[in-house]
Amino acid sequence: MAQITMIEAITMAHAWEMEHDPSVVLLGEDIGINGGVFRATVGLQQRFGSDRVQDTPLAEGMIAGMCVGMAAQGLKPVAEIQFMGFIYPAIDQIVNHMSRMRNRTRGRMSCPVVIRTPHGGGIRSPEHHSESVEALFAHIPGIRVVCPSTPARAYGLLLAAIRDPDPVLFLEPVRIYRYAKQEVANDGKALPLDVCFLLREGTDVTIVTWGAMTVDTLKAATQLAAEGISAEVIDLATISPIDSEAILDSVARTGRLVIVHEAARNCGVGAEIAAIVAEQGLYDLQAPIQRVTGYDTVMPYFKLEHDYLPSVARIVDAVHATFVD
Amino acid sequence: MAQITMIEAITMAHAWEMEHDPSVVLLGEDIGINGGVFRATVGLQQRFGSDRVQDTPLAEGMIAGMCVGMAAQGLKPVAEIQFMGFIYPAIDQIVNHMSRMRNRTRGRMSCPVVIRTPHGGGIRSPEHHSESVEALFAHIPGIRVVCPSTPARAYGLLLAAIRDPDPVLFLEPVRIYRYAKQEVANDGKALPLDVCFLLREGTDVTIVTWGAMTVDTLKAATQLAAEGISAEVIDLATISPIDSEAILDSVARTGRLVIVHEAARNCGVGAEIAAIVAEQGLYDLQAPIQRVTGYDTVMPYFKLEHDYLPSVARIVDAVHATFVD
Amino acid sequence: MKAVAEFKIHYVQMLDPSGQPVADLPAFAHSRDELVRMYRMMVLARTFDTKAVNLQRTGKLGTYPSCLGHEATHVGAGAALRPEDSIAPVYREIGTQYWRGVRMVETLTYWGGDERGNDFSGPRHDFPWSVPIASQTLHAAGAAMAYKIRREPRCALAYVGDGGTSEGAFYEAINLAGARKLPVVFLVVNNRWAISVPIEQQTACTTLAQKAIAAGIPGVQVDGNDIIAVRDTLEQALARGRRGDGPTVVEALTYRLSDHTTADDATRYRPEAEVKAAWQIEPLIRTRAFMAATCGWTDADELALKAECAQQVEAAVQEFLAMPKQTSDSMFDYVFANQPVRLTVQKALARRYSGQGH
Amino acid sequence: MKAVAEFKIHYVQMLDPSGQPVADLPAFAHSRDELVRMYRMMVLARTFDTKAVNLQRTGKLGTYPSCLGHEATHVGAGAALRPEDSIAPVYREIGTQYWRGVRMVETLTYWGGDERGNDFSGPRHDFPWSVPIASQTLHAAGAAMAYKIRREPRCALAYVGDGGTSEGAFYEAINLAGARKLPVVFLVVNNRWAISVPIEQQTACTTLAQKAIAAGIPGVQVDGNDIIAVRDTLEQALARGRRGDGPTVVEALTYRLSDHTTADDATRYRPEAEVKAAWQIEPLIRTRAFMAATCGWTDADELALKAECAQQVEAAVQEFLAMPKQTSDSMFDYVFANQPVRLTVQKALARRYSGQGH
Ligand SMILES: Cc1ncc(C[n+]2csc(CCOP(=O)(O)OP(=O)(O)O)c2C)c(N)n1
Ligand SMILES: Cc1ncc(C[n+]2csc(CCOP(=O)(O)OP(=O)(O)O)c2C)c(N)n1
Ligand SMILES: [Mg+2]
Ligand SMILES: [Mg+2]
Repeated sequence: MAQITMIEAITMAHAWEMEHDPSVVLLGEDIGINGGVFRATVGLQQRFGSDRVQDTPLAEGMIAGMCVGMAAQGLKPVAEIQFMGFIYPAIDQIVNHMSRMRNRTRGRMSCPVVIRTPHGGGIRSPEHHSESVEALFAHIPGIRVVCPSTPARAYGLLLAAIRDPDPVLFLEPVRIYRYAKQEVANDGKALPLDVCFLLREGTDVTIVTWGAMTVDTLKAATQLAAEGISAEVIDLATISPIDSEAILDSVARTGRLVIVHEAARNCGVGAEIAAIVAEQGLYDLQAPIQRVTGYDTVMPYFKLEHDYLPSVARIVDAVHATFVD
Repeated sequence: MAQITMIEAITMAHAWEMEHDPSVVLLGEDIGINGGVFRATVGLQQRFGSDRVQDTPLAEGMIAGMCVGMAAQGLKPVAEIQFMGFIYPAIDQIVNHMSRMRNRTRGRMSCPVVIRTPHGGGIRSPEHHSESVEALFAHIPGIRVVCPSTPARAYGLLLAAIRDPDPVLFLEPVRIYRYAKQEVANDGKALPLDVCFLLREGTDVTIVTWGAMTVDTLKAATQLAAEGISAEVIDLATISPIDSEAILDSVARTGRLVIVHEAARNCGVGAEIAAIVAEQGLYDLQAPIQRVTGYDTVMPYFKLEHDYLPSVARIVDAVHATFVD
Repeated sequence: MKAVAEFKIHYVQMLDPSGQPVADLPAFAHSRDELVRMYRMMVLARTFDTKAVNLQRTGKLGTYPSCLGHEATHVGAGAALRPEDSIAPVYREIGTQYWRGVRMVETLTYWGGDERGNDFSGPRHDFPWSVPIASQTLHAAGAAMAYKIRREPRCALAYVGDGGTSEGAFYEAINLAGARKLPVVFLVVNNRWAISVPIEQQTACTTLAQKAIAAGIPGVQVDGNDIIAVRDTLEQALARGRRGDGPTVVEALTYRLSDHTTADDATRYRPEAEVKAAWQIEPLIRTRAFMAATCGWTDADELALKAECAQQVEAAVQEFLAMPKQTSDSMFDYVFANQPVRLTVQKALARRYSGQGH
Repeated sequence: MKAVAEFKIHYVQMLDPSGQPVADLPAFAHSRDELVRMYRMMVLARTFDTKAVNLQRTGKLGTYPSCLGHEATHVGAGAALRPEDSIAPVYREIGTQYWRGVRMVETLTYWGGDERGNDFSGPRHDFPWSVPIASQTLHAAGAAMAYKIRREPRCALAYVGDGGTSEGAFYEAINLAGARKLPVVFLVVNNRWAISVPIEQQTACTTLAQKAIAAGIPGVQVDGNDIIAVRDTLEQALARGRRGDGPTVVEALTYRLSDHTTADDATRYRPEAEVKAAWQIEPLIRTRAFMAATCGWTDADELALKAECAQQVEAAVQEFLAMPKQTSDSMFDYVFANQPVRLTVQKALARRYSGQGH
């Protein structure tokens, strides 16, 4: 088994599923001969033909609307939105149709669609290219929101997303597309949706995070360990619906909760996690919850993006704060 | 002073401001001779002409994008989106331009725009006509989200919204458009944005809510009072940015927090309020926070909408629950 | 200056408003059976429509959008389609749907505020009603893409109103359909009004068929009150799609004789004279006149047909009124195929409070 | 079948690729001063562009979208505009912007990852760069609406790429502009590629100018490598707008000689021969040849101009490199005019951690 990056794992998952399920069709801007601007679909058009790996005209609302129609007629579309900042024109189709076709028709029609899109900042991109607005979609009933944090999880979760009978928004953290290589077996085994992954066991504080922020969070946990603070790190993985049980269990053991995400704080997914614990785990809390998040500002253009993104120092300080009060 | 409904107060505020500020221009679908499907702009085209009260072609993204262009060139557009379920095509312009024009240009250009839209369900409307997705916009930096709960507050807050130098999403709770009449002075006085309104003082529990749910919440508070539970009821009014101080102060006094909103629970605005208190007011809490919200389902078509909307009984039970634990 | 591209938009009419043929008629127009089938469906749609408006007035239905005046366009489309084709309707197209097997009780269920009305017993592959204007045009294009990829000789048909042609989604759909030569037909139902906004305010175009030019595909205008012309034009467009020759925009010129919906009052914005004039050219009169002239349709036939339609509608109404309401569980059971724990918990909660709201 | 509407799309060219006039030339083409002004700006844009690409390669800039090959279209537009008009650019239009007063250091600041680059010292009423494709077409239409309401004789100019014409926003903008007769011109810069997608995959249209027909407005195609034709065509279209005669779509046929941006590698998807052929018809060669033939432009003139441009670009680069970075406060200070407490608190927090990220 070769060591591969997350982006390679994503290509591999696509290829596996296309090989085994002829109803899987890829569509998106520049995903064909160019293989996608991040090369997630490289080689797939050559291998599966231009019916099954389609470059589309430049229109995200169109891509989402086509997915609805294709899925309702028996295909499994996997669409790429080139950057999350360009998903907004697709929201109408996602909210008003894709996520509620099953409900609206009492199960007569459904939309087994995956929408993949790069997530987050940190790679010196142009304006509008560093968005992390998972909260918008987490608020929408009827669609799952998933975000992997390693090559292996990207492979397994993407397979699960494609096989799921309902729509999944699959967020790919650009900062770690090529961050750390990992051995990933190309065995077609999906990972479960709707559950968290425990990245590191700990006893003193629970830190919940996802996507690229897992890297900084794990670094913070290492630093904290050196000080004698044992942090449990949970990768949310499926951002919606949230695996509350896993989080509540962990907080019941540690008594402290820190949530880390790069999206803006206000009404971010961190708020939901905090609310769940304030409702169902309040008596377990030995200290106020801490959120370490992006600020309630526009994601700055890249010169200042690292002033915006939660740093290891901020995470460590937030954990410290749970021991001060 | 005549007793007027909320919808009449909205018409009155428009007329006052158009009279006093020639840069105010109204646009939307059917707002002209028809006066809007809810009659919010009735008589205004006759009075101010069809340059200043414009029926647009049917395209919400176009409406929002036009607002950006008009506002950046010195007008103050006030747009109506006919129902909140049709705001989705406008999100791209709202997020990528309207809410960040000031920031992107370091203050060179700005977007003093008001987008008004009916909010919520409960009036036997067709599919997609009963949405309450304020959380999507509360997560977006650079735009205020406001929702009045009485005719007087609708008048004062709409004036404030139009005068604000930045974009405001103004949500109009359809269930109480014509619910209770009130004397409203047509004096051009705006109410402050960014602050809550105290609807009822109380000592035992704080209930935070907004829009049409204030009615059911106040009913619940009356029932609770009869049992000897004194509920403080706060109308959030400006949903984003949230007036945390007022909420934290109240919880510091009452020790209990219940949040009521009709939007879906997951990543709703209630989560943010709960999170703020779990961070900054944890030690004031004598019981777990309770959220009484719409379910994480598609807003049902109208036969079941009252099974979806939080009822007085649910609110009362949630308050009770804060005394059980 | 050299001309690098030229375009023409043609207009098709076969029966004039009085029922006189004004062109060579297609074969089906010479068949009494076919004519009766089509006319019967137009009368049924109108009978149903009148009843539905009344049911709304008495509180049995919610907001209802009448199809009054659109019968030739909708039924003509129904007759042109094959069962294996699919449609993506907006909210008035019962004339097509009943032809294809949707039951009247389903229409009532839907406008009665109940999602089961979208669970057509008729063509299971037809899309449900689509309230968000123009969004359905992309679904039809997506369906066409599925047929094309699977090499099935099927065609999708999307409906869109004159107002709907202002939405970006419509152009995105026709452009994509053109670029990929998809088997799809876009039927622009130009009834001159989008609620209170007349077509002249919606666009500077003199025809809506010419919007097709922006997609590099054929556009044709047809008299939408002339069921012979509608059916014939659509049969050709659908056949073109099934053959793999690509999409077509068909603009049907008709008129919304009713209010926009039962929640609307068109007298606020629409001149009475215009409506009166539109009644002169409505679709049923001319079809009946043509049938009387060419295949002996009598007043007795007419009376019998109306009675039969009234009876069918009444049966559907009774079935509708007898239907038990969905339980609160139904809110939860179709959100996902695999229900997350969170929803299971909420479902139990909802049961506890069900019926207590109002 | 009767034709109810007919349309033609014309093509305008004034200089052929070798610089030979192929039509009657407008007055400005007989003025040496005007020609030198335009040519100088094209050379400046190209000089800047080369430098910017190099700065990106050495890490001083982020992703940079080259304007190589678009100079005639962009500078022609700049020359056609009046200062009080406004533009809504995409991301390559420095040829217009420098003409209008934007400074090169601002372009560098922008692509260097700093919002101050959108705070043009030039025309304060011009829109900033707009990365979300086609969204800016609506801003220009909105600006035009403002001018129309205030009865100002100004015209807005929106740029959009060939790829951009597939986005619904573009059609919504042209349709609205037509319906309200707005003073706006839509300049479709057809450089044949949208990243890796060629125009043939984007649409079935043979011209993009014909998209105008869907809005009921005039559309015209122009040789976008011919600055005389571009300027003349746009001058007429802008004058039409200012006069109150409504909008125009102008399609400029040009070619993206560079990669899409510095993050792209066009050799992955684009035949070398096509690029080679495009170099034969690029805009600077023909302008220089025409000037040499008609107004004595010499090699010495050329050398002097290039030296001057290089020096100006170098000065801008030095100014850019010397600019102090924004502080973390700048993230907060422009979100709202009236800063909410929440942001004031976060601003203090951000100061504490500023510079610690990476
Ligand atoms: C996206 C969207 N915006 C607004 C509405 C509200 N609305 C419902 S019908 C309608 C007018 C539609 O006009 P047209 O497309 O001509 O269809 P018609 O009703 O005439 O059949 C409007 C504005 C909607 N349903 N969807
Ligand atoms: C809404 C949106 N979708 C996708 C992108 C990513 N993107 C940037 S440029 C581009 C191609 C644009 O092509 P075209 O409009 O022809 O302009 P050109 O780059 O050729 O000047 C794409 C897909 C974007 N910026 N905005
Ligand atoms: Mg209409
Ligand atoms: Mg291009």
